[in-house]
Amino acid sequence: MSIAIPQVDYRLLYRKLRLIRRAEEEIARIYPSDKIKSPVHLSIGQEAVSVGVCDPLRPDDVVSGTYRSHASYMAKGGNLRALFAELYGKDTGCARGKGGSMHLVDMNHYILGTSAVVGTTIPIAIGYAVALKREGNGRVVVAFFGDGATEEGVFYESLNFAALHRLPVLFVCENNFLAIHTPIEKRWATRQLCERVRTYGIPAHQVTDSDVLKIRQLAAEAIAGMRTGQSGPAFIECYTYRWREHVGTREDYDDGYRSRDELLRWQANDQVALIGGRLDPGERSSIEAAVEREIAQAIEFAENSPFPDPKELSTNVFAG
Amino acid sequence: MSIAIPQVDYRLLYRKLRLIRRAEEEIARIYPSDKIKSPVHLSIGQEAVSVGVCDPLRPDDVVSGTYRSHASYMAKGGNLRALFAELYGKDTGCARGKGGSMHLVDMNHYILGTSAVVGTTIPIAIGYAVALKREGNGRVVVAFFGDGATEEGVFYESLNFAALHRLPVLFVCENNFLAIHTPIEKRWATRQLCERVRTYGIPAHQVTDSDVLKIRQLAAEAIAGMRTGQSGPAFIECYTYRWREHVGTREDYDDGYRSRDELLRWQANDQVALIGGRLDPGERSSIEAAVEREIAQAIEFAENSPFPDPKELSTNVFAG
Amino acid sequence: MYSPDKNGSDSQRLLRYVDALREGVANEMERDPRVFVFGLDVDDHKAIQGSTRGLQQQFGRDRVFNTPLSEDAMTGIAIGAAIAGLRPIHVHIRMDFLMLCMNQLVNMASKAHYMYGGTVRVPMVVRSMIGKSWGQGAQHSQGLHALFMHIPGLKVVAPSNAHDAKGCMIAAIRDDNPVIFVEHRLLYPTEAFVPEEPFTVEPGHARVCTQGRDITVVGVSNMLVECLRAHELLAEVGIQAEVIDPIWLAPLDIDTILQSVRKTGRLLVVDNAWTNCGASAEIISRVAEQTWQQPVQMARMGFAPTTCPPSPVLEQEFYPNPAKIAARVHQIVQPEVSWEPDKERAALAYQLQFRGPF
Amino acid sequence: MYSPDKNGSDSQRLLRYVDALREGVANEMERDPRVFVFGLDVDDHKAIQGSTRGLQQQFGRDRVFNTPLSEDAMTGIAIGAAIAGLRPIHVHIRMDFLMLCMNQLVNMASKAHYMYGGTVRVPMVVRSMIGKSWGQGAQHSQGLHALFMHIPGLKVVAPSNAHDAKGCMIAAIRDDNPVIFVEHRLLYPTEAFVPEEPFTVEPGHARVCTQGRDITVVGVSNMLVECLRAHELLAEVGIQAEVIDPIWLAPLDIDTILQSVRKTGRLLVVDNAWTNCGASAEIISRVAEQTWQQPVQMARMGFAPTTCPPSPVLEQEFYPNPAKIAARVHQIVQPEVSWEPDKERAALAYQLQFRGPF
Ligand SMILES: Cc1ncc(C[n+]2csc(CCOP(=O)(O)OP(=O)(O)O)c2C)c(N)n1
Ligand SMILES: Cc1ncc(C[n+]2csc(CCOP(=O)(O)OP(=O)(O)O)c2C)c(N)n1
Ligand SMILES: [Mg+2]
Ligand SMILES: [Mg+2]
Repeated sequence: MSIAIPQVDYRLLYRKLRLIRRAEEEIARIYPSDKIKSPVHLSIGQEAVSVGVCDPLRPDDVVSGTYRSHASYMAKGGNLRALFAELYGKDTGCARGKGGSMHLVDMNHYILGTSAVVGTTIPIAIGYAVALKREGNGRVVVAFFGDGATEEGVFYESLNFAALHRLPVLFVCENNFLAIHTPIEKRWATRQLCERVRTYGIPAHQVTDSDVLKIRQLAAEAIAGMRTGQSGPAFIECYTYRWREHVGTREDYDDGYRSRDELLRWQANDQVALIGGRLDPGERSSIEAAVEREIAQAIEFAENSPFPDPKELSTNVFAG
Repeated sequence: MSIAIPQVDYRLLYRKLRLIRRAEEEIARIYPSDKIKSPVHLSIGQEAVSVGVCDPLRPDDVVSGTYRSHASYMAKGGNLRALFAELYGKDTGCARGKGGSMHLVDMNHYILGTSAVVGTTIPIAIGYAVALKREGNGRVVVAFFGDGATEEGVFYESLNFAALHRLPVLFVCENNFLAIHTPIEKRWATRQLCERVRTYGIPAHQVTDSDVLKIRQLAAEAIAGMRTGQSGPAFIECYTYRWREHVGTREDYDDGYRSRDELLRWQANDQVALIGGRLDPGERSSIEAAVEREIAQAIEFAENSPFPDPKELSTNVFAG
Repeated sequence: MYSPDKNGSDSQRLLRYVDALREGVANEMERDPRVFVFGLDVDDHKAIQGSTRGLQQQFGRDRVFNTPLSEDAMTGIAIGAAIAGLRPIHVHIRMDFLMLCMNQLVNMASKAHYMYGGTVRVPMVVRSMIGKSWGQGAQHSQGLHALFMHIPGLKVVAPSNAHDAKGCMIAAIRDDNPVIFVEHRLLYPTEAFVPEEPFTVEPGHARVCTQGRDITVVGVSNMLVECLRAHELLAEVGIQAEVIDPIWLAPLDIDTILQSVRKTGRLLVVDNAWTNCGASAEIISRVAEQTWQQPVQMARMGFAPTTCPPSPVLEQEFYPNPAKIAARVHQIVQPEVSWEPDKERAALAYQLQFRGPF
Repeated sequence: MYSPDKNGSDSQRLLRYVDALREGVANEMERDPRVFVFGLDVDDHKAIQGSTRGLQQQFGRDRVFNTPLSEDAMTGIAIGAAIAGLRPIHVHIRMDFLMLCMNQLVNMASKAHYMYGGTVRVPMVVRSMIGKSWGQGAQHSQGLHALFMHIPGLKVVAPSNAHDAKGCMIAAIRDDNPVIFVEHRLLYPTEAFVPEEPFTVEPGHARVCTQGRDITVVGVSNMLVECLRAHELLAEVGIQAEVIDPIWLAPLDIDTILQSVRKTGRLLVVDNAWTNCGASAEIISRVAEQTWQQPVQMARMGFAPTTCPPSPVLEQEFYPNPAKIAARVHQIVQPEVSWEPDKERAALAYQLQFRGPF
């Protein structure tokens, strides 16, 4: 079966890559002011994964992420003002100041709420897919998670169930070789993650160079199969690299657990720059200007928004 | 490296197979009297797995099992009187009447306490192996569990850790294709369990005909490697068949979830009978007589033992 | 037989608790296509002691299905399905197994509506059964409802009779929040009058089961039944116990209990669980906070503070029972007179003992 | 700075809580080769905020090691190692993550000694930190000690100062039972006088921190510090609060609290957790059961009955603090006078706010 994958629109791709990069750089800029009282986990350097995977998604497809989810939130088209307002703890935030950076959500754009407990959102994504399969409209769910999450037992329980029920789920492992500061060698008995996933009957691919176009292509193919109901879940492992510290905004290469050389190797392959380089300079700078405007407006919105009324403490404990 | 595996002693093998079979038949005989007030999960039909695996063990090796563990308890040489007394809820029971059939234990014979919560004992076995590795005396741990247990996430967490630390653990999955009454097809996305285990760097073997000699040979080889510290964990999946109902003592072929034909196929391959058939009839009947005596004495012991003093309710809540 | 509503509508008939559970679910599944049932063993021939019997035949395999042994992921799946607009009922044959899903229940289900700023709802029911007797022992006997009562965002209900089993089940399914539904195995065969049509027993309303002036006795889940039996033993010696069934443990209707305690001046809470940080502690505390100007004698009974032992001798010691409850009440109400219920009458008052195998 | 034992031995010096934890572990690791430490991030350069700093260098990789993200299995591994005779300390950087290990803790660790008839012991320590402030929010802030207090067979300790951090840690390591060790992130930098030599703060002994005749105030973990600050605000208006630190929550020393309550006639329990079925409910209940003949006014404070919100405005509402505690005490002791602590003085009494990133 040959699957028609839509042509790449480099402008769109660049716009998203650039938006994520710049928005997080702005977060890092604001952070020392203590206006953002929320532990942020930046994806600077990892943007290609979210952007590549989300590019082929329909607006009504669903994504699910982790506490490191500014990127997938923006890649899926989440409301930027509401993102910044949430970081500021404002009433206009995407979770009305009750979530914070680790609990982003935007149900209007089918961005499932994220969690600070590693691995926890994976089965929730599967549960959403149960509903989508029943609905039968070709919608799919993408579950993003880190290499660390694959060590939690719930990951395997989820793979088994998704495969057993042939659910429309694309599993995306962002393998940055680190869980906080602990290298993968101390955590994984082997590197055979894709092989393992295949034993569930789930096709699995690996992208080791973070190439956003490859990621996009693999995601698009997997998703196209699911839309028709022809294929069940699929899996992509994307090697990537976190440029900043685990939580917070510093470059922590002096902390001793990794080398700046490694960073330089990954930076030489920076997908934001590479995709930007494919555009003609005029187009590129107008995209960049638009991105700056959008971010500036979002920050302004966050700054000017009110804090929640203290009474809001007790609302939303129960629904209905 | 060629590993010297001791010669098979068919008398010993038969003695254990027969002991387990007959002890459980006796439990089934007594059960309707309501003297055994404890939910029993019989291994009748599955004896070959415990016996084959435990045969090459040293007395100071460790086994860990499930709520269906009469067989591994006896195969490892657990105290038979204490087993029956425990089923009777007596003070002389292996857990002094505080465990019951699902929580057998005999630390004198290095039989770890079993659990009624599926999968729960697997990491505990690994933890024991952490201590043995440090001790460095070549002792090993065998972890028995059912096919259902491999669906619990903790199983994968345990495999990863055991492989990462090259712990002396032999994992033994007794695959009887059933979890209570639910067939494996409703629970496993694929049958590639051994393939999956191998992705952790753990050698994995499958025995599909329940042949006790094959099981013994594979176990002996795996254990020999661990004793020398040369090899890490290993895995064996043994197909087997539960002849009686999940819990209780009935033959439940009229309940509709499985066919008696299946039973008959497995009975044609009954390892107790087959190994018994290898002995000369005189030897065989003297073993059988000895087994009957031992069981009769254990039952008499249980019958005549006192119940715990009611005050025992409050002892052993805390140690020390 | 305790039947809270025997004078209700014409459509009432005697129904067993287990069938009332099933009927409540079936009613809602008919009404609302979003409701589905899943969990280990829901579709086998034992059908969770019969409580899911026939549902798969009636509603199909998409709406009633078995699962792998993966309680943690299955709970997440229920949450995800609920967020997507379905209304899952996740069934556990033992409450003890909920310990495998605590992360999803405590860190996600209870918090999702709040921490996502009200943008999602998690309407799900977690059915779980407490086992008892016949040597089920340490891991098949725990009443762990207090762990869930501790967590804001979860509702907890523990119906004590067939009528409430149905009414609470329907209320739980219709609720837009996660509800931990606590069933007791020994209640399954008990009968009560139950309306045929769907109805709800709503959160936040306790029930005064018997009127009495001497002491307020609150019984949780199966212990309500034991308290009612104790009430009869006590009535014979002239002590009038006002027995209250809280029904919903979260939200808890403390007002009904308070009103009774203000009248009786005495309170005994009997729980089907440990007392330390238990439902009984919560009830006593709330009453103590409100009634300090009036002397109220208060006491708790529950599981012994030990692991549950299987040996019948020890098991007998482990649990409260009607004789022990009656003796305790008597001691509180008439401390000067020493009394124990007649052994034979007490034995009659006992719940029919479960006889294995199960 | 609150230092319970400033007049102790010569070897005492001011030590931070975090260093006292580390020192207690190091002392025991030196003394007893069976003790080992493992858990996520114990050997990285942040070293669990410094509390495991240097241990790997000192004791080697066999005795101090990082793990995969597999809390459930790692807890089982701790249990297995303990049964085999080792003495594991399993470290969790957040108490919230214990929800992933509930099955092992509740169904195995707490029960093993009992359900195996006393033939095994499970000497293990589970270290877990409660987070607070600076938007840590729903899943990085929970004080879940009550869930463990509910379960027989578990010990639970929540030291409020550096002295007890060390003494309780050593007692916990030497204990032959599973101990849930509750630390509060905001206590880490606080200092107290701590002996250099090993010593224990044994289970079952509460401490009266300040003498007072007007009210008994029990503060759990970090809330003890807040209560002491409230005590100072109250002293200025002539109210003498007797502040008690329970230290060990299970087993709980209710006698010390009771003795104080009998004197003061009033009790406020302030917990670093939700109140519903919480430690505060347990303390109030036990007191209520014992003091009914004497009118005792009792109240609880704790987390608001909501999920913890990150927005600073809401977070402020969520937690008890010295001003709120003082106001509440005043209201109980002198209900006729309306009083609130001076805003500036109250602000000074506040604990230094944590400033991120962390
Ligand atoms: C269940 C759980 N255990 C531990 C933690 C602490 N923790 C936070 S992030 C993290 C590392 C996760 O690594 P990975 O999944 O690879 O994601 P990354 O941060 O690299 O994106 C850990 C251990 C947690 N949040 N949840
Ligand atoms: C965690 C958990 N979930 C569910 C159950 C209920 N249960 C008891 S035995 C069993 C089946 C286990 O099957 P398997 O592991 O294959 O062992 P078998 O009984 O076939 O020996 C189930 C689901 C349980 N005891 N523990
Ligand atoms: Mg990572
Ligand atoms: Mg099986």
